[in-house]
Amino acid sequence: MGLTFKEIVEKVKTQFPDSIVSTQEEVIQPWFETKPEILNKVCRFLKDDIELDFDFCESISGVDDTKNLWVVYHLTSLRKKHLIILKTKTERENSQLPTVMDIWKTADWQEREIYDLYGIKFDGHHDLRRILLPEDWQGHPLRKDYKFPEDYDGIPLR
Amino acid sequence: MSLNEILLNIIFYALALTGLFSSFMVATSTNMVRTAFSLLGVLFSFAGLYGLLRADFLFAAQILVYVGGILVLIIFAIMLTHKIANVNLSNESTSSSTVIAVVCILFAVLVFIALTLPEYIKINQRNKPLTEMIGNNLLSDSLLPFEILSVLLLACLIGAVYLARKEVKE
Amino acid sequence: MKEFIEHLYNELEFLEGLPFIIPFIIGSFILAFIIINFIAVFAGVCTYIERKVAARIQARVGPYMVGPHGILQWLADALKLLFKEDTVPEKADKLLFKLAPFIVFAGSFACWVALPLAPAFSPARLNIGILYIIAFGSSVILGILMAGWASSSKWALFGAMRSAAQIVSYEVPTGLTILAMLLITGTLDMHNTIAQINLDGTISGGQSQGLPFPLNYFSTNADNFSAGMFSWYIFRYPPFTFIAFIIIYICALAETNRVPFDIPEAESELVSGYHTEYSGMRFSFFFLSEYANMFVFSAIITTLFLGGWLPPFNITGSLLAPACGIILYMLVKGKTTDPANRFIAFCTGAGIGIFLGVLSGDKNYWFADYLGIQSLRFIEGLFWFFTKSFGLVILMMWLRWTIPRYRVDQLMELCWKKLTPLAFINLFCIGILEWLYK
Amino acid sequence: MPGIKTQEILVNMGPQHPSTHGVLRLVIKTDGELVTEVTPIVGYLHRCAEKIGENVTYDQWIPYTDRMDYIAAMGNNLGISLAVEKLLGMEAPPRAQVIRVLVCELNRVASHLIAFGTFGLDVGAFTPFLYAWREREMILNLFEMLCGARMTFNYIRIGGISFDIDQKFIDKTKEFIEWFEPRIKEYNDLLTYNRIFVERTAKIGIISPERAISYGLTGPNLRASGVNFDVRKDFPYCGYEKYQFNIPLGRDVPEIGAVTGDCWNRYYVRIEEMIESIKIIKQTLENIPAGEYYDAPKKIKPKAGEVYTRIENARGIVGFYIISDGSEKPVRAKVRAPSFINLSILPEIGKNVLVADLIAILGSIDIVLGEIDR
Repeated sequence: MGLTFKEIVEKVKTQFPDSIVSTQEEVIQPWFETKPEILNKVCRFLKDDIELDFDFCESISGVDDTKNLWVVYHLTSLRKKHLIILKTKTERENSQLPTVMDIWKTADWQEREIYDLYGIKFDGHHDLRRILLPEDWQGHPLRKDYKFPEDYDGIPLR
Repeated sequence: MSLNEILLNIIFYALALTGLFSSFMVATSTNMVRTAFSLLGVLFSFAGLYGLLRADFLFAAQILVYVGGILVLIIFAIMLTHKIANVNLSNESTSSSTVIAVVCILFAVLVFIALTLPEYIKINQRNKPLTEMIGNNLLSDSLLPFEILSVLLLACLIGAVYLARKEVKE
Repeated sequence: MKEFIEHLYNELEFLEGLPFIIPFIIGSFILAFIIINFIAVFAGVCTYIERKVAARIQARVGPYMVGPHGILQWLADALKLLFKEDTVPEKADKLLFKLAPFIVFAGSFACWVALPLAPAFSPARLNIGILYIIAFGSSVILGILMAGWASSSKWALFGAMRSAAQIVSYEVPTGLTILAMLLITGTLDMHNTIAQINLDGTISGGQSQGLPFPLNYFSTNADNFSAGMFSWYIFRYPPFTFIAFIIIYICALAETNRVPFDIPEAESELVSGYHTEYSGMRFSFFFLSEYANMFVFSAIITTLFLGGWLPPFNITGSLLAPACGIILYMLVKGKTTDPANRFIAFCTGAGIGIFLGVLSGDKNYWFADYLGIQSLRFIEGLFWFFTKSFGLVILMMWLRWTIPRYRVDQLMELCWKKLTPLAFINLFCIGILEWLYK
Repeated sequence: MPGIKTQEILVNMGPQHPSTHGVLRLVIKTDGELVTEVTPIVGYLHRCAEKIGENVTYDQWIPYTDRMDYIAAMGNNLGISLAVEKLLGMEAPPRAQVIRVLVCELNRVASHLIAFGTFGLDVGAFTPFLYAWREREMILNLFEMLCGARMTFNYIRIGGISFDIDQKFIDKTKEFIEWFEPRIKEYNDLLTYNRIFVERTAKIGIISPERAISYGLTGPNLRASGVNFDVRKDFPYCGYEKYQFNIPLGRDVPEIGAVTGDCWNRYYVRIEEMIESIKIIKQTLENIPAGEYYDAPKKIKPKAGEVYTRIENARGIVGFYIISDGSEKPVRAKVRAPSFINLSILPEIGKNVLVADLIAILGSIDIVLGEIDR
């Protein structure tokens, strides 16, 4: 029915030869990593290609592995019933990634959430504000080096 | 003067004073909405005066038409066309000399009428309702002015609908 | 009312020498006091009944703690409201904010004065009765607008605007329907509307003669008081009078802001509409006036359509109705456990009883005259008037807990595109019929 | 008309408002009754569930997942359990699998009852809410019998379930089903085909299938737009492939004027899903295999790796993305919260509707704020 991981990666490779940084197949759920510069193009291809047809962006997650910040895209095709995990990474300082909002509208809030909790700025996002935390909150709590603040607006938190 | 008459006089002056005071408020209040609500007092006290004259139909019609209809429309218009979210809605144009002049002239006319009228029109102590008389009059002697007024009102209505439609199209 | 005081004035010796005006004023004040308190108690009881009705419909128990079966709950509520802090929003227009509840209440209170509660008794018998009630009923809008604007809260303002637009709109079909009924009754005097119904179903004051066949067959009793159900105005020109009844009932729902037309206080949209910012006693005035208004409208409908204080059927019918009902209930009781079915059985039985009673052509008077006590008529009239009006109020409650709410544009559409043309056609048809039967 | 200007008002609907289903704030710009723009502001209930997840062991995090979608908490328990089981490379015993399906479907019914009731409430019908509450109470009683808790169960654990079920529970569940099945017709009579209700909900807030997919809607909201996607069917877990059930989809109903993807369909899909859930519950009750109900290693310490699992909960796909570094605590515990993503469509479809419609749309999306804010 759907394509396997290998086939999907193969298709992406033929389209964008140097886009794939690495692939991981020997894990529970295989994934591949792509360069952030052409993330937008890869995603567009994943969505628009008739055989891939990843019309459904299920989840966008931020991850902090203490060295880099990652953004993980879990994509599903509702028609083809296959899925793919796409990762991309950025530096801890001045972390920036292109937005995929123009491809999947759902990225709007999910990217805002990642910006809120990880501080990754998404280029081209139309309304990048904090979403869960108060607008004047300091820091991005899900980063591993986050220090829990002593107080918020003069209210002691401990 | 019998006690009955004294009482009627008390009610008359009370109503008249309320009417005057409310009219004064209408003229001087800087708050538009308060002005409109002061108008309520004016209309009610006049309705009361009609009631005192035993013009019961006029009394009810005054409240029904002016209070229930026109005043509500006025307040609506004020609320819809101004910054309704802003409470401090005010009427900046205070009385100018022309206004005072016009008011003085109108008052003079009123005084003139009051003085030149031969005598007080006697209120006969009818028990018969006024409704029938008004109805007969409207459909016999005053039929032409009544109908002309109706046509005028209809024209107003159509005009209002036309104006409102135009906005929707845009 | 005036007659009553006159009567007392002539009877009581110690009043001699005093000019009539003094006892008249004192009497009026006493009456006003009684009515105000009556409205308060009435509205209180209404809230209790409303809660019980709601609870019954919603498979709950309802108030149960204060008094037996929670019957004093309304008193506790009133006390609570009395002792609540009377808050005034900081940015409100203080004067208008404080004034608004009283204007609303005064409007609905004034309406009560002209209601014909019993034979030869309405607090003030006005020959423009129904016009007066409509006029003062419409002045309630101003209080609502005042409340909404003075609260300086957007929700309250929304509610007030909606409410005013709604009431003004629905006054059109209401007025047209009342006009149609006035063609039949031929009088604005609410009291006379009922009093002029003759024993054989004709109307003495107005123009109508007798009932069209076959309704006249059932209504040939010997007295106004036992003229029977079919002398009521609702049975005058079926089906047009039925349609009129339905239109005016829908309008009554809309004018009292009841479900499905409760958009001014739609709690899921506007929190609580024009009285969002009110608390304590001021809030309860809005509450009182809502229930007072419900009753006023039901009373108008009762008077215009349901024969006011007249009993619905004669003595045979009124005895046969419960008897047949109980018989049928007993018959069904063994066969079904569903209380709804039992209730239906009882109602069917009662209906059969009424039908038999009407068919019997019984010339007997109803309860009061049957016992030979004329003055009981007053109480009997009160009983029937309140029973009918209250029935309509309870129907409003029933509707409230059954159906959802209209949207504001749908509500306007219903009014202007459906009810108003229908009311016009109805007015026309009733006019023609009245002209034919004249 | 050029002369007259009506002013747009900015209104704060919430955080305390009767129809926001929790502490949600909607900043709406209105032109008279028309909503020209709506901006949801969330986060008032933010409890750092994901941050907490990184600081507690896998087992300890399960109760926190209860508090996300507290209306349908069983699904959340199941999601995290399945994720960690996958990381551990194990599977729960068959008996536990069946009971998991049973409780999840019961919970789905309870959750849809709330959706049904509160939606009625939003369009002004108060009574259906209490009927829904009555039936939900029975389900909660069942759950109380099962694990002692009524809302936050902590029932499904890594490696199985925390308590076995007994014959009494099965009997009571059957009793409930017998009571519940005729009720659906009652709901339909009372609300679904009520003319006013239909007028309020049909053709309101239409979401086209493309838009629904693009916004990542899941669950009944997606299916009401006519997209046939249900994780239970398409990517079965817990043995859902063994059960016979249909996926109710939104459709055009010309008799009453409803079109695919409108509020009425979002509502009605839930009603139909309750029927389907009851079917599944009946099938699970028929054959509950004997044997172990809990079988987990003494110490839950998965190897380094990552896993993303999803389950179909009442409001849509609940995904758990867990990264382990081989210790007792996860490095990253991310939840894909369906309500959060479903709500993100509101600014799009809440434009140029009446205030009353906005409430109906919000009600039809059926959000749980505990899950949005986590």
